[in-house]
Amino acid sequence: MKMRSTNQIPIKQGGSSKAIITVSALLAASIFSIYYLKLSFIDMVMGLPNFIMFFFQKFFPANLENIKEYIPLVIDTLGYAVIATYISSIVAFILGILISEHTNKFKPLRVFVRGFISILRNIPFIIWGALLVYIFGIGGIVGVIALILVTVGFLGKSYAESIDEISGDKLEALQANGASYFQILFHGVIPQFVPAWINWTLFSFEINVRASTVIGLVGAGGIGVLIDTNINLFNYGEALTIITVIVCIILVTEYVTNSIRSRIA
Amino acid sequence: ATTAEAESGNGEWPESITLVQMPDENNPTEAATMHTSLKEHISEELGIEVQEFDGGSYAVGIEAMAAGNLDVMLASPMSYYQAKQKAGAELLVTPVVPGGTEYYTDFVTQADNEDINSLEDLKGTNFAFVNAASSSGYLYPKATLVQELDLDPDKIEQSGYFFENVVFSEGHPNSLMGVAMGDYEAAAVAHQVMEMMGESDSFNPDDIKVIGRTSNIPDASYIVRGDLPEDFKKALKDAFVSFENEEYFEALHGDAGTRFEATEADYYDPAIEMLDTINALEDVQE
Amino acid sequence: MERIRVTSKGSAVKSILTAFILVTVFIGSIKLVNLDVQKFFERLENVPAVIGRMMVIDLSVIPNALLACLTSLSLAFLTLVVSVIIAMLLSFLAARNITPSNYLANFIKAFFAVIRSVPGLVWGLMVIASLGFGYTSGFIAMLLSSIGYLIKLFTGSIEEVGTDIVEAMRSTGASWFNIVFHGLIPLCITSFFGWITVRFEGDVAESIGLGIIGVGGIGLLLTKAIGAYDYAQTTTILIVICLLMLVLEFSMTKLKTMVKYGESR
Amino acid sequence: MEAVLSIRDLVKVYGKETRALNGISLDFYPGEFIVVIGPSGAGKSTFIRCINRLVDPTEGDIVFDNQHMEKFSGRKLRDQRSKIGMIFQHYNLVSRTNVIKNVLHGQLSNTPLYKSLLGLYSQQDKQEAVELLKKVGLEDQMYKRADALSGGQMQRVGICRALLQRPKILLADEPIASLDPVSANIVMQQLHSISIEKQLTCVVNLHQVDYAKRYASRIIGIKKGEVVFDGSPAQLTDSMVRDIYEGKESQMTLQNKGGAAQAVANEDGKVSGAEQ
Amino acid sequence: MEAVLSIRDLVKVYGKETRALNGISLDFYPGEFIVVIGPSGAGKSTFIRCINRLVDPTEGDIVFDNQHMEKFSGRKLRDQRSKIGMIFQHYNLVSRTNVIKNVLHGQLSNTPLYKSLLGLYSQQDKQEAVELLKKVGLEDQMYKRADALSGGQMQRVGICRALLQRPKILLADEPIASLDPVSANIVMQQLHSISIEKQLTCVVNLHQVDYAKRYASRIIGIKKGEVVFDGSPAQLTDSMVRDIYEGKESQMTLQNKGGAAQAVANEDGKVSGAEQ
Ligand SMILES: Nc1ncnc2c1ncn2[C@@H]1O[C@H](COP(=O)(O)OP(=O)(O)OP(=O)(O)O)[C@@H](O)[C@H]1O
Ligand SMILES: Nc1ncnc2c1ncn2[C@@H]1O[C@H](COP(=O)(O)OP(=O)(O)OP(=O)(O)O)[C@@H](O)[C@H]1O
Ligand SMILES: [Mg+2]
Ligand SMILES: [Mg+2]
Repeated sequence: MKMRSTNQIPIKQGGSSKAIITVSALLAASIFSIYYLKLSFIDMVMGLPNFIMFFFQKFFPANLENIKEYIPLVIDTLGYAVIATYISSIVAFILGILISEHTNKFKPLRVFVRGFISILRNIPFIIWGALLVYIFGIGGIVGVIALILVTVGFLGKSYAESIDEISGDKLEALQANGASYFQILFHGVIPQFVPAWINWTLFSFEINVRASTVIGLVGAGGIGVLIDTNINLFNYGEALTIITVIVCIILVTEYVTNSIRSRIA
Repeated sequence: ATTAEAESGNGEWPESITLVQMPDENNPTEAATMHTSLKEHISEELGIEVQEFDGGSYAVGIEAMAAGNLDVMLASPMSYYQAKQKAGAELLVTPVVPGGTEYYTDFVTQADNEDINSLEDLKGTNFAFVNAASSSGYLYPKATLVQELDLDPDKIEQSGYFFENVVFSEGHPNSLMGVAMGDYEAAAVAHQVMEMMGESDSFNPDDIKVIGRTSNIPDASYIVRGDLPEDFKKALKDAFVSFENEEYFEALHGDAGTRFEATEADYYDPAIEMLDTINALEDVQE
Repeated sequence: MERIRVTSKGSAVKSILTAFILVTVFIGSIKLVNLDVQKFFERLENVPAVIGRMMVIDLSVIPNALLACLTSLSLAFLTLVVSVIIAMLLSFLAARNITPSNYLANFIKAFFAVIRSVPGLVWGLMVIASLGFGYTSGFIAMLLSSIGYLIKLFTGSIEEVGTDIVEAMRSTGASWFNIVFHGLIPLCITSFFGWITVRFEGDVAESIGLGIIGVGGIGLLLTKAIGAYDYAQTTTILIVICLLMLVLEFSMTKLKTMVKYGESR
Repeated sequence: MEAVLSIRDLVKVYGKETRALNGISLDFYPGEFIVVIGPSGAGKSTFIRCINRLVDPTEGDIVFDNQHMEKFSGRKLRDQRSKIGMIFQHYNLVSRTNVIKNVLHGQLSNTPLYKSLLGLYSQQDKQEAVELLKKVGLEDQMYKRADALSGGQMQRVGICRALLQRPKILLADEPIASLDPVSANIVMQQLHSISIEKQLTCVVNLHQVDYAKRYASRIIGIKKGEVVFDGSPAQLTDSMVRDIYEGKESQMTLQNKGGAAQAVANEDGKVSGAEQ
Repeated sequence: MEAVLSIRDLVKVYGKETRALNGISLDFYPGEFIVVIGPSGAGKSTFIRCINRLVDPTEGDIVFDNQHMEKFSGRKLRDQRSKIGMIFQHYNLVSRTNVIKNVLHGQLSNTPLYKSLLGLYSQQDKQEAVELLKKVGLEDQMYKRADALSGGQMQRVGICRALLQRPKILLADEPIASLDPVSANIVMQQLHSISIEKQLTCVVNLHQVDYAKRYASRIIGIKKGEVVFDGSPAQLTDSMVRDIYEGKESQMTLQNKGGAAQAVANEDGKVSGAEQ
């Protein structure tokens, strides 16, 4: 048989030169970075015990004295997070639809929106904070806007990714029915999108809870900013308490996310 | 501070030291290159390696000093006190500008607010401090209020005691904008921040009225880890004092005549006493 | 005439109830944090003035900015490479449809939820106290949260892709690693690309925040420009950052489409 | 009689090289029941999907209902599409939505958005949907989610959806591939009788020559993107069938040559059997 | 002869109520070619998927190769599974990977991870993969990505993947649903001849009774999760077939009753035709 003579059977065509080039480029860039930044992996390993020691020596025991005073702050934090999550999930959904190829065939708009939310993500929060304070002064509204800015950039991208994942098949059937753009959107895209939507939205809630540190920086209430203050005052025990409170909120969110997702998947 | 003790026990000089600059309103973008000249100078004088970083948080710096990872840093009176308690820090040198500089905090309100004209009038207002850990934005103005109006330092933040309500704006510019736009009736804002924001047109100085000020806050000083060998600290001090790069001082302190001068051990004492009157030092234990 | 329902019995009640709860929570939150919407609209008139003030540039800072960008980018890149490798492994352990053990999956998810919720300052403090100042510390501080984020993002994507591939490969007796490397990675790789870009931006943004713990780069430069109220420099640095990130975003999108529809080999 | 659908020189090129359709010209008349047969990869699916523009043809004219399909877009295209029902090989249901809603999707183009969102389809539509579901034996699964159905059940939902459109022409891409023979026959018969009853033109891709012969009023053979047969079932001789599928045969290994020939013979045997 | 696979009292309940399998007991012997038929929703897919534990049975024993499948997990389960080939109704290929790699996935369980990652499958495996692909006429598509193939082509890749496992038993869930008759015949014939050649037990779900009769050495009829027929093709009489699919018929609307009966009659006609 012919097979016998060709003893090499490649399992892909065109050789693997592309993969080799990619891998070596990545490797070269990594080595350059390590060299350029003078990273020391020995230091990292050596520092590990100190790192753990520091945590247990300084932060423990947690200081629960003021825990009652945190309750209104926790509620504030949750309030801001809820409002910001609602608004940004709506805004981000619209943007997400405009970014996804499946739902927006008009390329220039796609590129524009993609660039827009990329800028939202890439301008650091301190800048947004300064801008917002100069425009709106100080207070809750600024806090909410700040949170929305933090979230929309991320959420818009996440939504778009998930909408892209929803296969074109189902949309095709509705298309063939003569359904309008919005009908395809509401009857085809959205039902399929629900699990991902819940996942990302609750993740953005988590981001918003965590971001209560930054909204403090524009003068809105919330508990996160107390972590920085307490650390700067060397009250590690109290900082640990606040971190624990935030961690609990986030773990509950994570738990809710997972259980809703496994129920409706 | 375990490693530090081991190092200093036999009085040997360290092989390298780490110097950390702290955020300072007058650090321009070129500061990175400027600081390099200081670093090189010290390195030459002492014959050891000097590493120089820009820090952002006093707490991080002080913990790093306590852990022996940082040797010299720029500090305010409060952070010096904390560093002394936590890491046994000592004062080293202070940059002294020929004409003398004045750092202080203003109490401000809206220009058209007829009701508030002095510190007493602040009673019953909505007032903004910067942040509970800030010297110029909280500790000094609070001490001023306590001393001048004879208030109980532990109750100032309570609503209805003196102020109607107290908020922490988390930034001098935030406080200033909050007052300019009428979100608060009054606030304590570092004078220097006001000047800089005015120069950059960030707000209209006509919107704001100054109704009082704190006493002068001493200049920030370099502090050094206390458990280094005495002769090393001495040599380090000399190295700073002998630094005469005029470009450097012009860029950083706005006056080519500025020089580092050795800091007296009691330089910060008045300031620290003042902090003590508002019980700010209680929490800082070893 | 008999009424024909479109949804099963009780599901309408359920939807109304859900909607009601969602709206109540939203309104409750707004009441709670005292949003002054009127003030917001009044102050919108400040927008042109503030934006106008930002509209200046200072080209002299560009060389410095580019150099600092190189530093930030190499730090972000290195963090990314390491965290992508670690996060990939862990996220396959944590994804519901492929995890070897649900307990392990939940543990990983919860553990990194905790890691994500510890603020940057706390990491910075602990890392610097144990490792000292420098890029090594910056690397570690960024690595942890970067892994935390990527795991969340990756597991989301893995859980979204079809289980039929897992099924087919399982039925050949393929091991867990085989299913992951030969089945899921080729399937998920495009969405991973998307997340990697998001996280690269996140790492760059974080390296900006790391100015606090003495890590240089574009972040420090920016922080100083802001601190000095130098709008021209701030705007210029921002433009540099945004341009850089836009280039990155679009080249990654390009790469993604190449992998997705790419040459059939 | 005037053609409902008239196709001229249809060409579809995928990517740079794959010529899936290579110049197809056909006229379809009202009430015709057309079955398209051809080997795997011949371009049957592509052909059917070009008709309602799910695939954009590279060249050629498609005149449906006196209008040039290939020129439309937006609202006009949707209106045209709503007159063309389609049944998919892989059902293409919205898997997280229940059965009756999936069927009602067939009437989306005639229902304002807000009504469809609130589930306010017209009573007539709902009634018809329920009747269609009953017809295919799914009345018990009406409120189940589409992804909890077996393959065959899903396909029947897809058929109901297409019929609810009350289309002028019905396209079907291997509609009975996953059905058991009884269901398959019933579905084909329903399509057939609807086609006669309402003078509805049906274009159905099939792999089963016997079904094609049994139900079609006209059979079209496609091979390598070209029409190689167009005529009544009676005209489709055994040698014709062999011809249509021939390319495949020679693709098979030599070793299997005998087997393949045998298979085609069997096939023919079966076909003629079904003809009895 | 000893049974390769022996199933006792197999029950599968989905959710709380759907009893997909309702106590099935069967023994399969080496070299048997078993075709499972039954109406849509009868539980055929569920049955086949229980054998290699893609679906975990609710109750019952599955003894394969003298070992209790239902007790295994981890490495042991994988070893068992690697001896069971499976062909899926919807192909289940890794769409972004090329054809030959998809086929080689069949040998993953015998290839160390680092080798498979570097593409270092054994020469023998690669050779066999190429030969299998040639057999089904796909040698030209070897380096195409799986998602660029037509339905029929994909299915053939899936079959190659299963055969490359060199399994002891081969499960197939409607393997020819999307194939044209010639390919379908060739595939069935290949499965059939491999089954004889290697004494390989094949369990195939089919909807086409004629194919079942032509190829099976034994036919099993499943209805509502229970075995209602088990015997040689010759024993499967026309009335038996009607019986198996009967439930369906009565599910159809009365209006179609005549049509359905007619359909079954046709079906039988066809079957006997194929038998000739
Ligand atoms: N999206 C696509 N991109 C590239 N090539 C494609 C695409 N879809 C189909 N093809 C190719 O076009 C040709 C015709 O495919 P088509 O699906 O129309 O065949 P078919 O007759 O429906 O086959 P089957 O009976 O297997 O479904 C095939 O060679 C196929 O590989
Ligand atoms: N994942 C699932 N969850 C709930 N019910 C299911 C699930 N899979 C199948 N069923 C139900 O179990 C029954 C048997 O389904 P199965 O897929 O085994 O039928 P089948 O005989 O293969 O049908 P077909 O010929 O249409 O493929 C059906 O009533 C179906 O609705
Ligand atoms: Mg097709
Ligand atoms: Mg099935």
